[in-house]
Amino acid sequence: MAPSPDESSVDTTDAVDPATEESGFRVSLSNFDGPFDLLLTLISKHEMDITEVSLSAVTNEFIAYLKELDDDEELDQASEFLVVAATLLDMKVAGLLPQGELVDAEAVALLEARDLLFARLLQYRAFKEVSTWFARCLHREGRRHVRAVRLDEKHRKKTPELVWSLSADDFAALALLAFAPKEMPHVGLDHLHAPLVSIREQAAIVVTLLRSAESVSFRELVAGVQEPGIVVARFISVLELYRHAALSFEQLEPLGELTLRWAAESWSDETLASLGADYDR
Amino acid sequence: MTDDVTTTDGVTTTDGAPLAERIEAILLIIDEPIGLVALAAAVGSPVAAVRQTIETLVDDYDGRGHGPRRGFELREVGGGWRLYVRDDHDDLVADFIGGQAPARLSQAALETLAVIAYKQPVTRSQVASIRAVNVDSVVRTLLARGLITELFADAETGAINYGTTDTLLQHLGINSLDELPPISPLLDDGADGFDEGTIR
Amino acid sequence: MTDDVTTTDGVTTTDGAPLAERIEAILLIIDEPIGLVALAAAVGSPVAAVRQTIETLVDDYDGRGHGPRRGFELREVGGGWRLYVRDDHDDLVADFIGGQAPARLSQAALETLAVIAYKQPVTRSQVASIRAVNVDSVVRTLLARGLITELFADAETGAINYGTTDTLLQHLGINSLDELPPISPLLDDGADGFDEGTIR
Repeated sequence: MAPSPDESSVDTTDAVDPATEESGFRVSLSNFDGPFDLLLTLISKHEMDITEVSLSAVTNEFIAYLKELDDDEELDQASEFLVVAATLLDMKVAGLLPQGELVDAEAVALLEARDLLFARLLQYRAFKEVSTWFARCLHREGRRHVRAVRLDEKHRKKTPELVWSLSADDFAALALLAFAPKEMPHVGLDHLHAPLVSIREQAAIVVTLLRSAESVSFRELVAGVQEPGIVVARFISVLELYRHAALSFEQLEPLGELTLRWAAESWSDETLASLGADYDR
Repeated sequence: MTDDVTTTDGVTTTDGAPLAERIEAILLIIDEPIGLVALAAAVGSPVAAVRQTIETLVDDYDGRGHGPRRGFELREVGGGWRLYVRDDHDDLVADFIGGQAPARLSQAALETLAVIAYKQPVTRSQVASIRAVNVDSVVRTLLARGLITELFADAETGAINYGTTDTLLQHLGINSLDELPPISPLLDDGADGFDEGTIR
Repeated sequence: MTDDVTTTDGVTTTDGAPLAERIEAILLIIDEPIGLVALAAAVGSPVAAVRQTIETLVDDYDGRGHGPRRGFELREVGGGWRLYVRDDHDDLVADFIGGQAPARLSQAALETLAVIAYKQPVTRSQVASIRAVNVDSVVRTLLARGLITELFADAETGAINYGTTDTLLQHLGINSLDELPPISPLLDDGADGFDEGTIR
C-alpha cells in the first residue's frame, strides 16, 4: 500500500519495495555501514551529522557499485545518485558552517537554508518512494482488459451525418497549423512574453557603445531599455565578451556600479558572429 | 454429453474455472463474432461443452435463468457469437450516440486528421508526438466516422499505421491524395523536432 | 429512495423498462468510463436510482445476486463506470488477443508523474526543481501518453501548468486523485519553498 510516512522515515524497508531496496547500493564508511537509503534516513532525521560523512568515500563506493549493474538500471541509479549527492553536498556546505551562537543574521539564514536542503532531500525521497506505488498500480492495471469494442454497424449508421465545411485548401492550412512545432519550451526566455532577443545583436550594440567610450557602466549600457529580455541579453553578451577577453569590468563593492572597459587586442566581426553560439538551440 | 461437463449453470472446465465465466471474458472483448471452434480453443474446452454453455448463457441473458433479463443478448451472426445490445434498447443507444457524436469534428479531431492525411502511413504515437497531446480518443472518433482506416501493423512494434479513406477525399472534393495542396516548404522547417523526415 | 424506483432487482423506470437493462445497454457500447450523472442522463432516470441500480449490478456480476458470477465485472475507474474482464481471466484474454504489454515508464517518468500528481497544477520548472533535473523530454512523453495535460498558462510568466488526466486514473485503476496514497507528513517539512496547501 501507500508508503506510510511515519514508518518510512524510520524503517525504510517498510516503505519501499524490499526487493529493490535490499539489492540497492550499500555504503561502508568509518562511521556507517549499511544501505545508502538508511544513511539518508539517518541524516534526514538528524541522527547522524552530515559533516561526518565523507562524500568522496560514498562516491567511490557508488562508482564501484555501478560497475556491477546493467545499463538501464545503471542510468536510473546514477541519475538518482547525482541528485542525492548534489543535495548532500549542499547540506555539507551548510553543515560545515559555524553554528554556535546564532548572533548574526547571516548564520541564521544559512541554518535555515540547511533546513530547506534537508526538506528538499526529504521531499525528493517522498516522491521517489511514492513512485513505486505508481509503478505497481500501472503494472497491475496494465494487465486488465476493459470493454472497448467498436460500435456495431447497426448503431454506427445512426450517428448523425458529418457536417463537413472545409475545402482542400482550408484543410492544408489546418495541416500547417497542426504541424507547427508545439513549443515545448526550454526553461528560460520562453517564459517571457517578449519576442526572442538575439544575444549577437545585443553584443553588437554593446561593442559599438564600448568602443566609442573610455568606460561605460552597465547602467548606462541598458539605459532606456524597457524590455527585461533585452537587459538580460545585453548582460549575457557582456559575459560572453568577457569570455573572449574583449572587455574588462570593475565593481568596487558588492552590488555596486559595474564599470566596463573595452579591452580587446584583436577583434573582428567574425568573433561577433560566433558569439553566444552556446545559446542557439 | 462430454465427460468433463457437469450440468446447466454449474458447467465447469477440467481445471475447475467456470467455463461460462471464461466464455464471457472472451465475449466481452471481441469486436467480431467468434465461431464455436475458435471460442473453444480460446477457453481451452471441448466444442460441445462450449456450445452447451453458450446456450445456457443465451437463456440466462434472456431472463430464463436464475437472474434478471439483461440489457444485452448473445446472438449468433454469420457463424459466430457476439454480445449485442438487446433490440428493445436500440432507440436508447441511438439517442446516446447521437449525443456523443456531434455533427461537426472538433478542432483537435480536424488537426489530427490533417496530420494523418499528410504523414500517412503513421502510427498513433507518431501523431501524438507531433501534436504533443494524446490522440487516442480522437483517432477513435475519426475511425468511427470512417475518415481514417487501419492500414497495417508495424512488423516490429505491432503499432497500427493509419491512413485516410476515400470518404475524406470526397469531403475535400479531390480524387486522390496527390491533389492535397502541398505544404512542404513550411513542413521542412518544422520537421526538425520530429523523428524522421518522411513528411511530404 | 426515489419515488419511481421499486426494489432491488426489479428497479424499473417510469416508462416500465427495467433500469438495469437500460444501463447495461449503455455500458455495452461505451469506450470510456461513464459517470453517474452522464449515465443518468442517458437512461433518463434520477441519479440516485442509477446509483442504486449500479450497485445492484456490481453485486449481481460478482455472484451476490440471483444468477451466477460473471466473467466480467463493473468497476468505477477514472471517474466513471465501465465493464472489465474479471481479473481471474486476464491471462486467458491476454493469451487470446496476444497483444504486447505497453512500454513501461522509466523511473524518471514515474517520479515526474508522481510530482505532477501531488503538486498539480505545477509548471515544468517547479517539477524540475524538485527532481533537480531537466524534465522536458519526460513531460513530453507523459503528454503523448495522455497521462498529463496542459491546464493553463500562468498569467504572469506564461509558464504552462500541468495536471494529471482521467486517463492516468484509469491506468492506475483508481477513481479519483483522493485515492493517491497520502504523503503529506513527509512533505510538510519541504513545503516551505513551494506553493502551500495543495499537498495532500
